[in-house]
Amino acid sequence: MYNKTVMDHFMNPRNVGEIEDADGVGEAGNPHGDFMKIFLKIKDNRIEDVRFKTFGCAAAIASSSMATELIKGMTLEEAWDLTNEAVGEALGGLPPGKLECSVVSREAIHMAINEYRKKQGLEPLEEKLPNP
Amino acid sequence: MYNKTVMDHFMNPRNVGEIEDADGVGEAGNPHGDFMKIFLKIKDNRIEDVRFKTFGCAAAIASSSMATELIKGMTLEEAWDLTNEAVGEALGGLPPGKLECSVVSREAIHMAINEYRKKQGLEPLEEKLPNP
Amino acid sequence: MGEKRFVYMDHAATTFTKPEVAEAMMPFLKEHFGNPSSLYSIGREAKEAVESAREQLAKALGAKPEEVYFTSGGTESDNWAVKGTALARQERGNHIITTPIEHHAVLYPCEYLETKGFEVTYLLVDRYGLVDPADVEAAIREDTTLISVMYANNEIGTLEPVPEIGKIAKEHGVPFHTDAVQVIGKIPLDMQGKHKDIDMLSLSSHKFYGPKGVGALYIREGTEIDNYMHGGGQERGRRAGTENVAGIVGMGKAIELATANIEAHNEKIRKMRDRLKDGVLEIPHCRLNGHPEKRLPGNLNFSFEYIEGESLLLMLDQLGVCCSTGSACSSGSSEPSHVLRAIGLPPKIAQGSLRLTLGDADSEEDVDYVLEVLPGIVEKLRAMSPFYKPAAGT
Amino acid sequence: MGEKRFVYMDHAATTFTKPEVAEAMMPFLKEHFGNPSSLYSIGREAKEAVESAREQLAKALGAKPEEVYFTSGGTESDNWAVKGTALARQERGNHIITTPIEHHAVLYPCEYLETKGFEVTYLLVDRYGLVDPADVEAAIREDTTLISVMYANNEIGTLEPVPEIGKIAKEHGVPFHTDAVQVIGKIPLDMQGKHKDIDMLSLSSHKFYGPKGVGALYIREGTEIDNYMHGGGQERGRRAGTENVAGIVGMGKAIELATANIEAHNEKIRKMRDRLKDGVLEIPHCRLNGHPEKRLPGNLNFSFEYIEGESLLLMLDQLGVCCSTGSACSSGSSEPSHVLRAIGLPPKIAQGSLRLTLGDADSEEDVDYVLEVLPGIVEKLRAMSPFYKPAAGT
Ligand SMILES: Cc1ncc(COP(=O)(O)O)c(C=O)c1O
Ligand SMILES: Cc1ncc(COP(=O)(O)O)c(C=O)c1O
Repeated sequence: MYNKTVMDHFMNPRNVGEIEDADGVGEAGNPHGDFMKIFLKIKDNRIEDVRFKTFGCAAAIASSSMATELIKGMTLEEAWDLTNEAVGEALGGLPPGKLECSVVSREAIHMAINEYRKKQGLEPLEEKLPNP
Repeated sequence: MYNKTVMDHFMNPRNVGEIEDADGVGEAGNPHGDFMKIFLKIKDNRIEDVRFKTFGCAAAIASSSMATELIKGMTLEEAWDLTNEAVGEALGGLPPGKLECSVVSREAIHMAINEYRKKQGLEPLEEKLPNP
Repeated sequence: MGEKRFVYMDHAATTFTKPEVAEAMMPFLKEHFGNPSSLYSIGREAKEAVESAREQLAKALGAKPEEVYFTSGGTESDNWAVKGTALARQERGNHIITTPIEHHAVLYPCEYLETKGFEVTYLLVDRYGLVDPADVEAAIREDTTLISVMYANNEIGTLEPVPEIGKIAKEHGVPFHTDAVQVIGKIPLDMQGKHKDIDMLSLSSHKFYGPKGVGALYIREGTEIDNYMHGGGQERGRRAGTENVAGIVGMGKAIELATANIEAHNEKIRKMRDRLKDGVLEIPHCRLNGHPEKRLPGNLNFSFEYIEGESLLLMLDQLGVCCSTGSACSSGSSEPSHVLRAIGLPPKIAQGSLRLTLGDADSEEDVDYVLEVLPGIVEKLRAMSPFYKPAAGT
Repeated sequence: MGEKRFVYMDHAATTFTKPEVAEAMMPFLKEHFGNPSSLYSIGREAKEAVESAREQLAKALGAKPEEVYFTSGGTESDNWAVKGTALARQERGNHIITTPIEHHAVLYPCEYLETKGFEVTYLLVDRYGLVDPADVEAAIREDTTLISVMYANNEIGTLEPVPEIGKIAKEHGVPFHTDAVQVIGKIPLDMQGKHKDIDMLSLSSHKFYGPKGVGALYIREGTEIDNYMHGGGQERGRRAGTENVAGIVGMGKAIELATANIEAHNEKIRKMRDRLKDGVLEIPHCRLNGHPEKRLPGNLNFSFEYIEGESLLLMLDQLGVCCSTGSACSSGSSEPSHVLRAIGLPPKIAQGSLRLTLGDADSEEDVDYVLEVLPGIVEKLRAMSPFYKPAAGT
């Protein structure tokens, strides 16, 4: 069902934890019951460090781990543009129906970035509507 | 399904054949398709010899064989009273639903006996009604 | 007469399980006992085994794996196809078209539906058991919701013009089901090609050297059909019940083997069959039932006048020959079979019918043996028959 | 932590096939391949094997052999009982009584019947999942044609007061079906004695160390029920389809073994189970679901707060422990199970549920191992959970 990469990120998730003095904090939940909280350390518009906590199935935990790995070092704009599909691909694919479990990561990252921008007095970035 | 005795009487039926100058001849068929023809040689009101031909399943053939064995030497009254159950028992039992395949023997015997009695100027014997 | 042999000529009733098939099943009767719905290792293993069997079936049918649903056998597949379609389409109509020579697994669901207010047209068949596609077209009404015509008859082996009937069904927008239980490994199927107008197709593992109690229903994507077995989410929510994993794996292997080399295999069986046919037809007062050419390669169905089929069968059994009279399912009763009646055989002749169906259990020596013992048995039974009058001079 | 082991604690999902059972099946996957409907030698052999399995089942149930019908599993038995009875008695009424904690193999046939104009009452259950017989009585109406209440729940193990419910059903002249899939080999059944008010009872071989894909429906003589699988004359004309001979023979052997010594067996399982229970309940924020006493001897169902069941299950799998969250059939989805919702568990807590079901695959060492690894896994997942706040000082 899950491939080796997914199982590795599930069994040994990277970046688990909290950052006390985080620059941006976000959280998101989906109706499945998955819930994620993310903490960003930001310097020069770049994500310097990241931690997360996730309640959810193996796909949710592995996607959280992979998403945090991917955004580490990215500019905020790059991180904003990270898609579920990209996370899924980086994980070598998720089983049918499980891609949606990675949605929370994207939402939590967005919320954390905008929380940071707000504190900086910047306009929040806006959700791109999916292509029709 | 069929026991050894039935199979023996089916594979090696006794008294198969015809009697050219029979004293009584009878035949009977049932809606299943079984059909039997019987030939009696009668002396002093006793069945001295008997032959049959049967079209039908193994139960019909084995019952014909056993019934002819049983009536050989009987008085006509005794032969008249031979029941299917007695034939079935002598065969060591027939499978469920197969006892009816022996009905033709009884009917053919009755017909042959009455044919003989008629030739002798005797009243035909009458079918006993089954007990209510 | 030579040595007594064991000769199996009842492949239409059931087949032996090929050793490779039994071998493939073993691990799933032993260490790999997981439930395919379980998420842990041995559950996933079982699931993968079920899915690769599905691919084996799909490949053999020229179908997509998602169109293959596992069932408990041909009977369930037929019940599902007939009742599931009729009930799902009840609002459009309640008329079904089928034939009088279907297996009871199609006929009795139809009769059951009749008791629930459905109407069924039973097409006429000719004396060979052939359905005329023009009759199918003529029978279609506004309220027809299903056509079900078998691919090959299990008693007399007649092959129906299924692709033609499918075309007509498609033109009229009526779903078409075919009972292909007897044709797996005998007719190459291609659901994307030649058989693209078949919406549902039933098959049963034990007719092609797989285990008993497992089968499949092919359901073309988009076909309107109610679930039949309701419950757990197995088979993508379409057929509930913990999978018969070992059986499914066995069926997968069996269909792979059975369809590997259909033409060469048919050739071999047909050759034996034709020699047997010619030999048997030398027995006087004997006729072949079913179509002379349009028939399954292994099927022979004879009528012997003046004698009764069960007796013939049991005498052959005593000499080690396994065969049947009428359909296996009804051979306990000496009523003439519904198929032989439908092709117009008089009851007396229908009763003297003998079906010999050849397959992988048979060799040329088996054909020799049957040709050696059968005439004597027929003669013996005829000698007991009140109907038989030997020709003058014999 | 010691060596990684393989620990199977999911006996409610499926069981391994006992070696004696697989052994008994072998001849019917190999040389004894006859169709039980065939009249010749190898057909009769197969028939006899099926009939002696029927006697083994009858003996285990305290029933008459004629009351035992073989099916393709628990799902078919449940579908047959529910739909067969409802449809056969349609002229008397269209009201069915059942519970919200039945297996989907009962619930979904009921829902299907609802789409066809039937009305279903789902009784309330208490927080342990218990049905109150008084509620059954109160729900019976003039037009009630069936009551179906499971004997033991597959998720939380709760035992229902089935004999009492049967008595009420009998008094009101309503047929009573029970899904006994989980109780074979755990509760002695006696259809002539204590269970004389049960009209239909479902069972499934793979839950008592027999093969998958075979089961049975007990139908008391005189019960009004439509056929479900229409076709050949098998099962005395009540359940068509070529018999899964090997599977049936395996199930016969399995039920004989499973019911040979129920009390001693339960004692052994219960002892392991209770030790495991006490050990697991030492983990903080953990509760036992289901009834404290009225439960299956091998069943444990826990809720761990702050974590999600699938994650827990997969981490246990990585350490070699097989178990499930909710019912095996729905474990692909992390929706809280219908049973846990019906007993009123809040969704978040229901999601952190873990079912451990002990059986013959387990030893005291397995219990030790689970007690050794489980707390660490729970702790690890909680450490990742945004909901979990460790108590002050830890
Ligand atoms: C044409 C046909 N359809 C359906 C069936 C029923 O299949 P099964 O015995 O697997 O239930 C059979 C075999 O008995 C058959 O020959
Ligand atoms: C209580 C209950 N009923 C019915 C079933 C269905 O049985 P089967 O899987 O044999 O179809 C199960 C098992 O999944 C069960 O636990």
